Amino acid sequence: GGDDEAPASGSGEGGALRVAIVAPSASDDLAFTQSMVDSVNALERDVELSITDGTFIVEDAAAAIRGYAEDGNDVVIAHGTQFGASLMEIAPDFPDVTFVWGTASDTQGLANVFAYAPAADQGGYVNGSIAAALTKTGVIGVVGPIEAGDAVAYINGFKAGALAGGASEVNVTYTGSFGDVALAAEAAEAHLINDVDVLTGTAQMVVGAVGVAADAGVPWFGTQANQTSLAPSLVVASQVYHWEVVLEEMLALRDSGVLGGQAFEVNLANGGLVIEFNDAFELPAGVRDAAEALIEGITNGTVDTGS
Amino acid sequence: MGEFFTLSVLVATAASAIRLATPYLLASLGETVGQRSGVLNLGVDGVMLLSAFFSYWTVLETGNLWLAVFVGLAVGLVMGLLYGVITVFLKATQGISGIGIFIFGLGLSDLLFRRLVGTPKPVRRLPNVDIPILSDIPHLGAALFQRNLLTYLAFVLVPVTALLLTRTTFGLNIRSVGENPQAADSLGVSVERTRFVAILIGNSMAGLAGAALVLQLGIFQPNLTQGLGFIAVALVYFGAWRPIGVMGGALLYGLVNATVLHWKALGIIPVSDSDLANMAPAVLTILALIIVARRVHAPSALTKPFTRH
Amino acid sequence: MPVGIPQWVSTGAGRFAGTEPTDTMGSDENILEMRGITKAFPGVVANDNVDLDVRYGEVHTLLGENGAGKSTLVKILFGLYQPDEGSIHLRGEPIAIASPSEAIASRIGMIHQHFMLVPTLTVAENVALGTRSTRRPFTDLDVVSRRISEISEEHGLAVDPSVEVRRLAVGERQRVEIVKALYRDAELLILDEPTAVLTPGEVDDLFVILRRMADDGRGLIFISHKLREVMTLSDRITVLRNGKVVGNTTPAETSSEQLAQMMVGRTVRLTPEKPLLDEGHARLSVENLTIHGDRETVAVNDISFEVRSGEILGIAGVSGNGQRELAEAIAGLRGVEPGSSIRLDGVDVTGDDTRARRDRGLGFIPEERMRDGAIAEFTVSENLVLVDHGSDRFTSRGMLAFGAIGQHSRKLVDEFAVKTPGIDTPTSSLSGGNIQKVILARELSASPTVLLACQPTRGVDIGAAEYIHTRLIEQRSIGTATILISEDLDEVLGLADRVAVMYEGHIVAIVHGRSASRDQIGLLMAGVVEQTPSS
Amino acid sequence: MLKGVIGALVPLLAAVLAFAFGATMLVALGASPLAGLDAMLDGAFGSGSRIAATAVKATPLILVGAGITIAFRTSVINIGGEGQIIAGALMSTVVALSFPDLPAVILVPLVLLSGAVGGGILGAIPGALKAYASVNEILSTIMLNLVMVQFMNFLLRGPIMDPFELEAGTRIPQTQRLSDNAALPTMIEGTRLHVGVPVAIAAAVAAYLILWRTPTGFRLRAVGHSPEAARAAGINVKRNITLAMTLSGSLGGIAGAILVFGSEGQRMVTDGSAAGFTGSAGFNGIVAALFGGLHPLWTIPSAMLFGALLTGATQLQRVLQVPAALAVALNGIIVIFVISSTPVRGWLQRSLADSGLFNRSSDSAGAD
Ligand SMILES: Nc1ncnc2c1ncn2[C@@H]1O[C@H](COP(=O)(O)OP(=O)(O)OP(=O)(O)O)[C@@H](O)[C@H]1O
Ligand SMILES: Nc1ncnc2c1ncn2[C@@H]1O[C@H](COP(=O)(O)OP(=O)(O)OP(=O)(O)O)[C@@H](O)[C@H]1O
Ligand SMILES: [Mg+2]
Ligand SMILES: [Mg+2]
Repeated sequence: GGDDEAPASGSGEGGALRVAIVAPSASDDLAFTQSMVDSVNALERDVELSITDGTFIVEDAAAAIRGYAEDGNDVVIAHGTQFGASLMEIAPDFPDVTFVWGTASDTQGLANVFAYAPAADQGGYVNGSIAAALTKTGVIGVVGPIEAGDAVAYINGFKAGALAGGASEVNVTYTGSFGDVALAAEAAEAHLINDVDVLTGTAQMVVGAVGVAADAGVPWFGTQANQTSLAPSLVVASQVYHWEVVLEEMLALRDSGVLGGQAFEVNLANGGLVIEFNDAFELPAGVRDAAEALIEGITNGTVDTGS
Repeated sequence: MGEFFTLSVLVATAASAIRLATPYLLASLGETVGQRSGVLNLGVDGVMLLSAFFSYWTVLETGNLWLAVFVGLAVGLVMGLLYGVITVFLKATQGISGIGIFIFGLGLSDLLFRRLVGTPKPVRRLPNVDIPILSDIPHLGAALFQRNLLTYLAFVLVPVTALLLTRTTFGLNIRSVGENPQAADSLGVSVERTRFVAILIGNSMAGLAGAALVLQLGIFQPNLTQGLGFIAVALVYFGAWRPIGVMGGALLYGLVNATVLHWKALGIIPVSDSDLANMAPAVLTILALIIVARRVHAPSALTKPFTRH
Repeated sequence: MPVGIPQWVSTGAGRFAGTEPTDTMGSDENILEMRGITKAFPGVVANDNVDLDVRYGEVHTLLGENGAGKSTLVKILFGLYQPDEGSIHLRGEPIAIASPSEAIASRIGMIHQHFMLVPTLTVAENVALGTRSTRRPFTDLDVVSRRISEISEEHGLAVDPSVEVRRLAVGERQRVEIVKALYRDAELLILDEPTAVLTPGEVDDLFVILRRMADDGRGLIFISHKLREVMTLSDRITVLRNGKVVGNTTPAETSSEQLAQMMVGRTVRLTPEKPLLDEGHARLSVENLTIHGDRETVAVNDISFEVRSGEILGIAGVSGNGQRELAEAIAGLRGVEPGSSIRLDGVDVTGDDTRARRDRGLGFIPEERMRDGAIAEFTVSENLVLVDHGSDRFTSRGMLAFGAIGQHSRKLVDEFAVKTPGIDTPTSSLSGGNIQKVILARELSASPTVLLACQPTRGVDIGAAEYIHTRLIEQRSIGTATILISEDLDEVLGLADRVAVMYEGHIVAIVHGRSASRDQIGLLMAGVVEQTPSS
Repeated sequence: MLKGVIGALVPLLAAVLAFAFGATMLVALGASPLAGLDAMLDGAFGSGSRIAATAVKATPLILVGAGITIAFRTSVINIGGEGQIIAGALMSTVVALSFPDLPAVILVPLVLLSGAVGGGILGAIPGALKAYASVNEILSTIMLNLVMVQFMNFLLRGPIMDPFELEAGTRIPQTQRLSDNAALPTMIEGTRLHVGVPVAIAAAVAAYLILWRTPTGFRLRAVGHSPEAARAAGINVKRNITLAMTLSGSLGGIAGAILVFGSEGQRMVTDGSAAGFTGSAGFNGIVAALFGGLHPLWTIPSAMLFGALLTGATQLQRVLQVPAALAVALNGIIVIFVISSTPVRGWLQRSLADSGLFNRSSDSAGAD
């Protein structure tokens, strides 16, 4: 192990840091994977980035992770909870490489692995409370994929926020698929017929639901990435993951010779979670202020998101 | 539970079912024509993906929905030419060629999307068109007669396909080459030409199905169909190679899916049982076949390439 | 001579271009002249320099052993195969027939050895197929149906245009085939073994129709293995052997025996010799057997009989009177109604499956050779052990013992004189008669105590038929009880010790083979004579 | 002689054409085709560990392919590979969860066996439905694939979900890390080559032996060619149809167990879709089987070829940064080209023979 010796700042051309991402869905999915790609691109230092995306299969991802390590990348980001077991095998073989793994809340005891996770419930709570302020019927709809991952955290937070904000009902439909756009669209239709007048949803298949919301003129809340482009006049706000906040911390540690062994969380407080409002959507007076206050409250711990 | 039986929910469920059924119906009808001529096409899903992508891209670039429908049809036709040459003239094994087409369509549509579009961008969706008078029928009108033109087309194509198969000389040729190509050949019916045209029809309809899917949603993403084309093939077996039966299958499949979604929205199905409920369409389809227990008779020459010697 | 260059195109055209027809070419008596036709398939020359003339108004018979090249010759005429060499003149003009549609356009019609019908279509649809509709793009089935009715009346061919072909009996299907040809106004009609699947009555009806068509001035090419039919119907006869023409004759100039000799190249005993035997104990007993047919009708109605060791019981009857169902029930392929009983050597096997019955000594030669009797894609050897592959003889430690199987197969191929390149040849490439020998070899080599033989010589040439008959008689002499179901009355009368006649699911009579006459049985089969069954 | 050359050349030419197509696409994507080919070869065969990875990738394809061969040879179209893999994986997972402390010598065979049982059950259902209720197997296997996906999600997020996922509330559909005693031993240290690979090869050999060397296989093939003749010979057609699907499914089930305990991370995990767990091996296995001419032994190299394509594609994407979809499209093109070339080959050979270029007696044992 070369832990006690600080590695060179970067092995790429002109000393650029060589970073690789291995991720389960498309790098421009307007959701989970894109959030990481955008974040790495937002890093302040010079980065030479390689991406292997659309690799849900653990076996293929493992091959890619190992390949990137072999190729001499400085940092390999394994952007998927399911890749953890592979890291257990691979990371010890490459003690000079920093592996970044998420979403995960511990490093499995590996010295050259950093872990990260989002407090997705926080943004969900904020989105939910704004939604409660917008609904006239009091009924809010959620279109989820399968009940798993940060989708659950977001949806639970959203539900808590909406109910705390005065909504009478939050109906959640899990379609059973991350990919079935048609089912997501019909799930949104089903909500609309049941008095829902505000919608949110998560994962890449929600593009179908956003279309339905847009046609019906119903406000939409996004998560994971900024979804304003899907319905420019109806997306109220998106919870956006800014992983760069924790990535910077990890890289600083690496510069100081610590290659891993710590877990990070992105949240509203550290700026890793940001509620990005769509200025084209005119919020009623006071709602935005209330939301800002809520963010403030969550940040300083005076508001409990209930999870 | 009672909430489900309010008229508005029932109407919405029916509308959902019809929307969901439309791509299945178009693709299955086309596959019916092909199978009746003796050609199995397992590539429907791939054709749908390609046509869906090109339709989507056309709207994205031109904003013209009807051009997009036409493009979807044309892509289906081109894929039909390819599949026809492979299976009818080169006499390649149908099962594997179809899977080849599927894999090709899956990959190419994904690749093109990533290159030409990238991040999903919403496009205009097919507008609903009210049919005069009929759409004013209380409740029923809203469910059935305020749909988009491709949906109407799909249902109009049911009797049209039935007529084609049973009342036209070309349909007679299709049925004969699917049952006993040797006999048809001995009477001067060109087995190859008949099958080729049937494949073109079938793939064009798969192309329309892809267009219908994407234009109803107004968005594309890789593997948009999620295996829809394979279910469409299965529905041909369910419908016993009859357009009306295929329509029944597509509607049943759409209705069960729609009902499950609406029950979830209403909380009738709790989130914890969501996965089990999602099995319903497939399980019911199998059960329906067991119960009906028809001794359905597939076209005898299905999947068999024809050679005179 | 180099192969592959279609000589007949150039020579034919050349001769026709000349103004003077030779005395054999272009004679206006002949509707068809085929000259020097040669056609080779990998490994065989199916037609070797064959000549054939057919006159207007005649029935011209092609006769020959299985594999002699009869079907190949007529398929060339119908555009299904292209000849390697040779020329064809039709109505005096040279013609190249590239496809069946060209043949049809030239008013050639063909009734194939295997029916060319689409079973799921109606009669009218089958007839209309490939013709021009008056209401294109729609079909004009009403017009077609009317025309079919006219043809039916004109030629005495009763068919219902609206019924689906799969619902028709074999004889009716044949009539549809003929209507198809007449509808297309065929002037030269080819009939490849049209009688192989017909009952005696149906054959008589068919011959009336064919004769009338010839009298109308059409030319008919007729192929059959049944010498009695050939002698009855033909005007002239051409005999083929190994792809070559070995003789031309007329019924007046020849006899069945001579024809047989010409075909096979040696003397053939047309009526088998059968020694008298003492009757043994009952090996198969059938009591109160009632069977439902496919259409929920009663196909076999409460029949009882026994077959004894060393006895051949013939079952005669017009097809469709329950023989098929009876055979399937005895074989264990079809369920029977409560109260029925089938015993093999005294043991009740009514509830047993085919496997169990075979284990009790039942041998079974199915009626439909290529569907039920053998697996075309399997090798000769595999078909020879199709029944017994799992027995201790042919397995060792759970695996197939190929040594033993090969040895057994070679022995059977020799013993039964199966004409095949080897035991590993796919069965599909054997001629019909040889496939039948494979089945026979398989069933007889298991030393059955009860043998159920259904139509054992259908479509088989007389040489092979003679051989099969000899083996059946041999089996009888070693004590096998045989049930022979056949529509060939000559066969039944020649072989059976007793003949049971079936009519509408009943056994209307059981008569002794020696005392029975053709006419008497013919009448019984038609249900004319009422007679109480005797044992 | 010339015919032999044609026989070899035509499929090769088809493969070359397919790669030419791939090269064109690479150029269109702004990448060098040579570099692409190099990356693919390097990814698939570049080192011992990569060859091992290719073999590991081919393993489920070999198993599913061998199973498909058994079914197709019995004339049963098994499109249910995906569901059968999942069933086998679930069954073996449950067993490993129930008996985590059994010694490896018992537990490893036990999980493989339970995989076979799970897959076998899922094959037996459509088999029996076809045999005894005339339900078309194409329909039922496609539908059962859909059912199994949801059943998998149900189990992985319910009864057998990783307790940690429940606790953390993330609810990823996955099990906990399963007993190490069930892990398929690695065969060559430093590579991913595990015991599943020889197990798959042995299964393919067994499938071959069953089909062509045993009475059971004889009966299956007899039923496949002619159910009527088989029945008249005393073979129980319905039982054999069910048996064929059961065997076919059980091989897919073993593939499922091998994915969990060998190829993937010692736990069952999905993204909620079938492919998320199987990597579409249930479909690719059909392709491998058909590509191998429905012969279990030829399925092995055929599956290796597709395994190499898949691992090579990962490298292609990694090195040249082209979308993985390119490899998928290429995969499809190869299937299409090569499958179309087979009849062309026969046709060319025949027409050359007809034109007299060949001495006819040379291929007909001198019978002329
Ligand atoms: N398509 C073919 N390919 C290869 N060989 C063939 C083909 N058709 C016929 N043969 C062979 O040509 C020879 C003549 O066959 P043909 O069918 O003409 O005989 P046939 O006289 O009609 O016999 P049968 O009385 O059994 O009908 C046989 O050896 C047969 O095996
Ligand atoms: N066709 C056969 N010929 C000889 N023995 C057979 C045959 N079929 C089955 N057997 C024997 O009967 C016993 C039971 O067969 P087994 O259960 O292995 O096969 P199976 O799958 O039931 O086949 P089948 O469909 O023929 O009944 C075995 O000892 C087998 O060798
Ligand atoms: Mg013949
Ligand atoms: Mg048995």
